[in-house]
Amino acid sequence: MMLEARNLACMKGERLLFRNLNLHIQAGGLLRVLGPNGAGKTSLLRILCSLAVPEAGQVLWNGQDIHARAGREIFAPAVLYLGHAPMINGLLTPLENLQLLCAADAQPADADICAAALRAMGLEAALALPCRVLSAGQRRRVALARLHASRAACGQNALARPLWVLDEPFTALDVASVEQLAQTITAHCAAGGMAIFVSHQEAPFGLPAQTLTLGGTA
Amino acid sequence: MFAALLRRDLLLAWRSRADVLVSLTFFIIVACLFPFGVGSDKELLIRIGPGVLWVAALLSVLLSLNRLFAQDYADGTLEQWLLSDTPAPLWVAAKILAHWISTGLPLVLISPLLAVLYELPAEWLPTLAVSLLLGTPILALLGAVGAALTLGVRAGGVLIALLVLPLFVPVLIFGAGAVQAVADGTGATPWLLLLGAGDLAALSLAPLACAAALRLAVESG
Amino acid sequence: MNEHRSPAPQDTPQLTGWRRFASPALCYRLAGHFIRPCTKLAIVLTLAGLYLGFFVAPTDAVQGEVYRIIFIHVPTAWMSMFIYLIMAFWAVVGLVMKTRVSFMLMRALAPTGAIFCFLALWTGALWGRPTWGSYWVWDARLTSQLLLMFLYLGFIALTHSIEDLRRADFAGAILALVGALNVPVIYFSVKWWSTLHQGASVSLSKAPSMATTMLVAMLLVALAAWAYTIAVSMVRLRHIILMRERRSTWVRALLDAQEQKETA
Amino acid sequence: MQWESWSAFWHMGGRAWYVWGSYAVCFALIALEVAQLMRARRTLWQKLRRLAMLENTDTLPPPPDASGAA
Repeated sequence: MMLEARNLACMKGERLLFRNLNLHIQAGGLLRVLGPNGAGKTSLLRILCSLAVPEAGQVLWNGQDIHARAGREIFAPAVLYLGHAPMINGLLTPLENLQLLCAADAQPADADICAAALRAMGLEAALALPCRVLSAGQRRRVALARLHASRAACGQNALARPLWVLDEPFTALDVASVEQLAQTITAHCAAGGMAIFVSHQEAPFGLPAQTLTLGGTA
Repeated sequence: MFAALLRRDLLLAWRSRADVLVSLTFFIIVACLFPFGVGSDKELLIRIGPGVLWVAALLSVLLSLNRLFAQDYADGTLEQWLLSDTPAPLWVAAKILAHWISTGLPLVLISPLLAVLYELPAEWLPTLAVSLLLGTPILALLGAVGAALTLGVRAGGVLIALLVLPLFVPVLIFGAGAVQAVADGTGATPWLLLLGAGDLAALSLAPLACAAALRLAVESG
Repeated sequence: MNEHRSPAPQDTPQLTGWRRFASPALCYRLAGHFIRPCTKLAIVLTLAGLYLGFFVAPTDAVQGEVYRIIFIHVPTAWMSMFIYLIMAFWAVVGLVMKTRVSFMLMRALAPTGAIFCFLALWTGALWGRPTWGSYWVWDARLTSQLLLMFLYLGFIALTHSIEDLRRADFAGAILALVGALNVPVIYFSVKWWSTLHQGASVSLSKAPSMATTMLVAMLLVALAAWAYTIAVSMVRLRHIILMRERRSTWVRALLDAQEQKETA
Repeated sequence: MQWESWSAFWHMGGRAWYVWGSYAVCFALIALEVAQLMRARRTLWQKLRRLAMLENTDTLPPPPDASGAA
C-alpha cells in the first residue's frame, strides 16, 4: 500500500498555493505537513483524499490515479478524512452520528463498538443527548471516536481504512486526549496503516514523523 | 449504507417535524389562496381545482428542496459519504427517498381533504391522490438535481426554481391532465402510465446526475 | 534556469492524435480560421434569402404579406433548438473526455442560442397577432419554445453564478444534458396538453402551403443563421480561451505580439 | 419584381408594423450581439495586459521546491 503524489499544483482562486510538489508514503509511515497559514495545507490534504482536484499533477494510490473511475472505487473506502468540519448533526445523539459515519466503512461498526469508542473518548454521559447541547470539544471527540470505531470494527490485523488524512486533529482537545489520540495514530501506523496530518501542536507519537513543508519562507 | 442513511434521514425528518409541517401548511395555504383570487363560484372552482392543487404541490416540493443537502454540505457529512464504498447514486437515492417520504407523501395524503375545499366530485379524489403519488417522486428526483447543482451557490434559492420549473412542466401537465381526463370521462390511465414512466426514467438518471453534481460541489471546496 | 517569475502552470502536455484539438492554443487558432469566412457567408446568404423572400416569393393567398415573417421565424426557431442540442453534445463530449475546451464551446454557444430563442418567440408573437388575433397563442410549438427559453436562461444563470470555473463548466454540462433529455418530453407533453384543452384548431405547425421560392428563401436564411452562429460562437470561444489561459506562455506571446503591432 | 412601388413594399399589405417590427428587432439584437463581442474584444486585450502586469509585480512566494519526504 502506497500513496504517491507527482508534481502536484494547486490554485486557490487566482493564487498559486504550491507547484511541483512530490511526496510518497508507505505502510507504517507518518507524514506531517508544515507551513504558515494559507500555504495550502488543507487544500493539499483535500487533494490527497480525492475531495479536491489538483490544478496539475496526479495522486496515485497503489499506482492508480485516485481521480480515475477505477482508482476512485478502490481509494474511496481506503481513506479516512477528518477535516475542520464537525461532521456532526445537532439533532442526532453522538451514537447515531457515529453509527452513520461508520456506515460509510466497508465493515460498518455496530452499536456497541460505537458506544465503546465513545466511552473511550470520555463521552459516557453524553451518549443519549442531542449533539447540539454538547461543547465544541465534545463534538470533536465524537468525530475522533470514529478512528477508534473503524479500527475496532475490523479487528487488529485487517485495516478498514489504511490511510488516515487528519486536518488539525488535536484542536479543542485537552492534554490527556491529545496523548490518547497520538497513541491511536501510532498503533494505526504500527498495524501497517499510514497517516498524513496537519497540526500546530506537538504530540507524543511513538514513531518519527516525516515532514513536508509548504510555501512561505519556512 | 442505503438503509443506514434512509433510517437516519427519516429520524431527522421526525425530529425536525416543524420543517415538514411548514411545507405541508404551505401547500394548504396556497390551495386556500386561489378562491380569494378567483371567487368562490362552484363551477369555476371545480374547473381549476385539480390544476391549482397540482401547482400548489409542485411549489411546496420546490420550497423544500434546498433543505435536502444544505445541512449535510455545511457540516461536512456529505464529504464522508463521498468517501464511502457505497456508490454515490445509491446513497443519494436514499436521501431523495427519505426527502420524498417527509415532503411528498404528506401532500398525497392531505390532497383529498383539500379537494373538498374545491368541492371536487368524490370520484376525482382517488385519481388526484394517485397522480400526486406518482408525480411527486419525479419532482423530488429532478429537484434534487437542481438542489445539488446550486449547492453553496450565492443566489441558490431563486436559481433552483429557474432550473427545475421547466423540467416540472411535463409532470404538471400529466398530473393535472389525469384528473381532467377523469372529469371528461376519457379515463386517466394513459396519463398515470406516463407519470409512472417518468418515475422510472427519473429514478434511473437523476441520482447519477445528482451524485456528479454533489461531487462537484464538494470538490470546489 | 531563471524561470518566468509569474506562476505559469506548465502548459497542458502535448496531446497526440485528434486529442491535440483539445489543447486551447491549437483550438484558438483553429477557431480563428472560421470567423471571417463564416461572417461573409452569413451576410451573403441572408441577403440572398431575404431578396428571394421579399422580392420573388408571391403573396400568400390566405395570409397576404404577413407570412413573410416566416423567413425569420422558422430559421430562428430551428436554430434555438439545434444550438441547445449542440450544447448538450459538447456537454457529453466534455463530461466523457474531460476536455475543458468542449465546455468552453458549450458556454460560447449559449448566449447566441438564447437570442435566437427570444427572436423566435418575438417573431411568433408578431406573426400571431394579425393571423390569429392575439400576440400569444398557447400553441404547442410556441409554448415549448417558451420553456426552451427558460432552459437557456437557467443554463446561463447557473454558469454565471458559480465562481469556480471547473464547477461551473461541469454543472452547466449536467444541466444542459438533463435539459436536452427533457426537451422531447416537454414538446410532446405540451402537444398533448394543447390538444387536451382547446383542440388543435389553432396551430403554427400547419404553415401555409410553401411555394418553392418561399422554401428556398427560408432555407437560405437558415443556412445564414448557421454561418452566423458558427462565426459568433468562435469569437466568443476565443475570448473565453484567452481569459482562461491568460497565464500560459502562448497567451503572453500573443499579448506581446499584439503590443508590437499596436506600437509599430 | 413583386411590388409596384417602394411605398407598397414598405406598406407590406397593411401589415408593415408586424413584418418590419419583427425584422427590425431581429437585426437589432444581432447587431447588439456583434457590437458587444467587438467591444469585449477590445477590453479583453487591456484586461489581459493589466492582469499580466499585476502578476509580474506581484510578490509571490518563490515556488516551493518541496521535494517532499524521501
